[in-house]
Amino acid sequence: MFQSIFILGLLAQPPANVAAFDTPNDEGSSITVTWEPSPADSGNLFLFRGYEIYRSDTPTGEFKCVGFAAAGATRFDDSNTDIQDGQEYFYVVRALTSSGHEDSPVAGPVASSAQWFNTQRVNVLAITLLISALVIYYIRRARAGDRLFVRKIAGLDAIEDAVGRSTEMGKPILYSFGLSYLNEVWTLASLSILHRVAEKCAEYSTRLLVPHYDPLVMSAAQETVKQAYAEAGRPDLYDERDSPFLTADQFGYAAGVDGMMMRERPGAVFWQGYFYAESLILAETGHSVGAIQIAGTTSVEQIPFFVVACDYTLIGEEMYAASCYLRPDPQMLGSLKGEDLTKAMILVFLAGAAVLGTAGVLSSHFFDYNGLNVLFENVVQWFNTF
Amino acid sequence: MKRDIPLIITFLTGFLCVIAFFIPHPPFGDLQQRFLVWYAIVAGFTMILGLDSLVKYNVKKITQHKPGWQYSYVLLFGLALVLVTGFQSWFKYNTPFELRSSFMYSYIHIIVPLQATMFALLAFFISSSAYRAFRARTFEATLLLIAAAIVMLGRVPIGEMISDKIPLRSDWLLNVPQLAAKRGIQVGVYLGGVVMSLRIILGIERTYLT
Amino acid sequence: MGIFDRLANLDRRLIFLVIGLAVAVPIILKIKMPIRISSEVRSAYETIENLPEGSVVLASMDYDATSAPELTPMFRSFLRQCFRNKLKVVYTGHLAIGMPLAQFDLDAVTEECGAVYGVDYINLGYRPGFTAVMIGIGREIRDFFAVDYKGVPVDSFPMMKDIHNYSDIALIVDFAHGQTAEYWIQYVVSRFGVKMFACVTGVMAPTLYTYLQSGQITGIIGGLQGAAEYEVLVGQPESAAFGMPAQSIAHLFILAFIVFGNIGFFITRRKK
Amino acid sequence: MNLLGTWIAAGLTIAILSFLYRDNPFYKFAEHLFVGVSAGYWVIYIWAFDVQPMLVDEFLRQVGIEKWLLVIPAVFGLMMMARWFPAAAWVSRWPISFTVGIAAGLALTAQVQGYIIPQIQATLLPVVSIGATTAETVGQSINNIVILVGVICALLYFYFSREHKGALKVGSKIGIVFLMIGFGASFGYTVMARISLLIGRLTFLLQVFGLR
Repeated sequence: MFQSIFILGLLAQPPANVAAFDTPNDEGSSITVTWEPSPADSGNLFLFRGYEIYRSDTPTGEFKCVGFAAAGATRFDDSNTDIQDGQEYFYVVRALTSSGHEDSPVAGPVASSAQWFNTQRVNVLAITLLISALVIYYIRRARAGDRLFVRKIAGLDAIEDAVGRSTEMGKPILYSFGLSYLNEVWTLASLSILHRVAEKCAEYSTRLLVPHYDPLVMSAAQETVKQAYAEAGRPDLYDERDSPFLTADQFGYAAGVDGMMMRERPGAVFWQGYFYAESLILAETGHSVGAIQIAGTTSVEQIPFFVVACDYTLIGEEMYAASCYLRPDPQMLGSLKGEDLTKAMILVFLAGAAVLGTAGVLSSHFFDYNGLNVLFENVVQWFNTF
Repeated sequence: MKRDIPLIITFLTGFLCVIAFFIPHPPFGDLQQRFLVWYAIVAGFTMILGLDSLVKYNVKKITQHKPGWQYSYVLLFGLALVLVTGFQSWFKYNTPFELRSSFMYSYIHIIVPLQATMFALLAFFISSSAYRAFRARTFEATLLLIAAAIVMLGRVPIGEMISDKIPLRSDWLLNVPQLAAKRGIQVGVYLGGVVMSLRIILGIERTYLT
Repeated sequence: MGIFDRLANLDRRLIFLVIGLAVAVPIILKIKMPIRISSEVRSAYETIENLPEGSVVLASMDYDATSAPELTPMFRSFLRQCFRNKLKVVYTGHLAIGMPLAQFDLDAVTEECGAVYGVDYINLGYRPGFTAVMIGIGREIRDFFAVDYKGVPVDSFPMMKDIHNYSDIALIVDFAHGQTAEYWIQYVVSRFGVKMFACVTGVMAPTLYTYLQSGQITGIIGGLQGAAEYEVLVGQPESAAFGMPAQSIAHLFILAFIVFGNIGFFITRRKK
Repeated sequence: MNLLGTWIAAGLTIAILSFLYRDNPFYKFAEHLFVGVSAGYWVIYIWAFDVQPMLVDEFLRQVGIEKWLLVIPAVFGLMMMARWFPAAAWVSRWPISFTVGIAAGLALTAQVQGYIIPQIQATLLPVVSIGATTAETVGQSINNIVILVGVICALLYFYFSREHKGALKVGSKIGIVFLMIGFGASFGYTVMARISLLIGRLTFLLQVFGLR
């Protein structure tokens, strides 16, 4: 033990191969410094403390410390605000050993700059463009008059039934967005469904209760209901206070909605939006008051509880499709078709990749041929996000 | 004009966030960062809307003597209590979150037990819904039942006491078929989300502007 | 109504009563059971063990009192592991209502471990609009957290000197009872390439297996069982480990109810 | 003081639990208190962690153009109140468009990069995977096949723009089988979470009554 400390003390060497370069894919004002670890960097933190990084404007000038990297690190991003794009800098990496410190040779000059494209995100760009292109193409075709089909979605046909039965029993309808915010996509899908439910309610003169968790969703929902009532020719039925804000606390909200169900005894309940753990509290209470329940959510964790406790459940994407189904205007149908085609392409791609991968595994195992394996690996690597 | 300006705002902000994702060069990153900060500020103002609605709803209940109107007093009392203690603690300790403050006292002895108990109701509800719904009525329902039973046993020590295969089966169910199903649903959901975002940015989806 | 009809249609209040007792009795009797360590908890534990001394860990508290029984033991074990390995903890959160709750555990464990505020850990408090905050920290943490939870400028604390964005953060640990774990993965792990593991409730855990298999996170500590395993790994079994027997027995009773329900269901159906 | 607090907490705990028997005045009291108190708490929180540090403090701290730029989000925030005045209600759409636009823009790329791409990558699996032993080879190959078939069939179930007939019908039926197994497994896992919460609550109550 003493001997090894002695040897390390003697051999304490600076980090080798220090390189400084402009940090790639960034907005400038950042330089990356890399090095190979000092031989003293053995993982023993009593013997080796880490690296200090020094920067200067001139190779011989005054170097000032710009950062510290822990033992074991081989990279440091110097993104201190005083770095000017275009200005040349020099770097030294200092290893802090038990006996003192050792400086590397000077690296540089190097200047930082901003990039115009983040090359690590080519795959994201490609897939985003692919989806966008398909969607826009089908929207155009739909506008041009192509008839596009949407398959039947079970829960949606039940809407009319549920509102009708509730009316017969003289009971109100309850609609909840769960814990959705207005800037989330499912909330917008839910607004479409609410519009339809509100139309039906206006038609049957049934009271519609919509308790809220988020004030912005409340505003949008109030407007939606008001508009649907107006379109159905019953603006007189609308009462803003039937869709009150309760609280922005998850279980405060659940307690409030439960109480509302126990006292108002709705005949039909719609759970459409994003739900967390309160899903089952709500759905079980809904069941105990004997309401028909139609749920729809994209929160995969909660779908099982709705499936178990409700009469109908729109599973995940079905909720988005529902908003297209209910408002079958060409643009919505077109985008749904584009989405489906993307899905089809993903499926074909997955199947193709599986064939390629299998061929790769078999050919390298039985024939020692690695070409297909390498190709498959490259395909997989293309999907790296970092 | 009433309709176009909001659509233009949505398009510009949405498109900027997409651009800033791909182009690191200034000014996009700075602009996006500024917008994100603004967004956080704007979100804060929604509390006024919420408060307004909650108070109006309960005041109406009280003045019109709707069923259960007495309880609206409890609600408004709770609201006032927290607001008063909150600002009082703020004034006294310079932050409402000083653990000795009256505000934190109400947090710990009122909000925490209420939240926790409300959540704990789930233990009962999940048992009754499992009992009611897990009937082997159809082939699919039977699958649901069996998978649930294996995982329920596999995740607790007693499962391993019965047979050391149970935790392994349960882990396999979670890691393989469960994972495949979730991934299938989620890829669909996220694709739907991407397309919906696209529709919003392009101004096709405008339900939020009704 | 025959016995089997009754078996198929038990009053739910009877079920409530039995489940209540199934949980309460083992707690009162203090029954003990052994705990098996699963691979996803072990790999989470090892992620922290493998961090070099002085690394910064960002802990995000995204739960409230409702899931405290599951997440508090994880948080306490996490803090103990970090301070034992001389790591620095930056603590923030996206759930306004839960933050002070974790503060109690933070205070208790830091006192126990002798960790110093501003040197070993810092509490940045909460900012609304979580995706904006998550992405924003990728550039400069001070754009959102110029001050800590008590309004003290963060630059006055020594440990914040070198912390600006994710390149200064070695690991993110999210304590979540909701969607935030997925947001962290999608908005931060993928975009900025930071390591992360998740401490989540039993409900959230199954979804996260997809991210574990795809390598986006390094581990999952899920539910009370996960918490108990983590407590055992860190070497201080507390509330989670002691709760497991009640858990086991309650599960058995629920299964028994399902079995009774099915027996009743089949026999009455055959009669018809 | 703490003793009082503990008994308040215990009383509220019991009041909420009484809902299991049926709706009653104790539950109604606790419910309304809960809604009011949590809304108040939320207001204080938003003020303390959002409006105060990000708007008020920043406005006082900043100088020059930076100071006055902060007026924009403040005005946007106030514009949301325009819906109280029907004639000017349309103004409230501006801040809403702003938040929706930002969220849509962020979500678009985040969902592609954060979910779709890595999850497709993780599903790029060979049907045969050769391990160290035969058992491992068989095991891994089965897992790969199950994941591939599961993902593909589950996605087929969500194919909307074509009638589910023929191969699509078979695929989506298999998809449903996977969905059901997945839901069952999730449900089973969640039972654990829910019981844990009850353990936490009952431990508290039993402590108050000195039974633990």
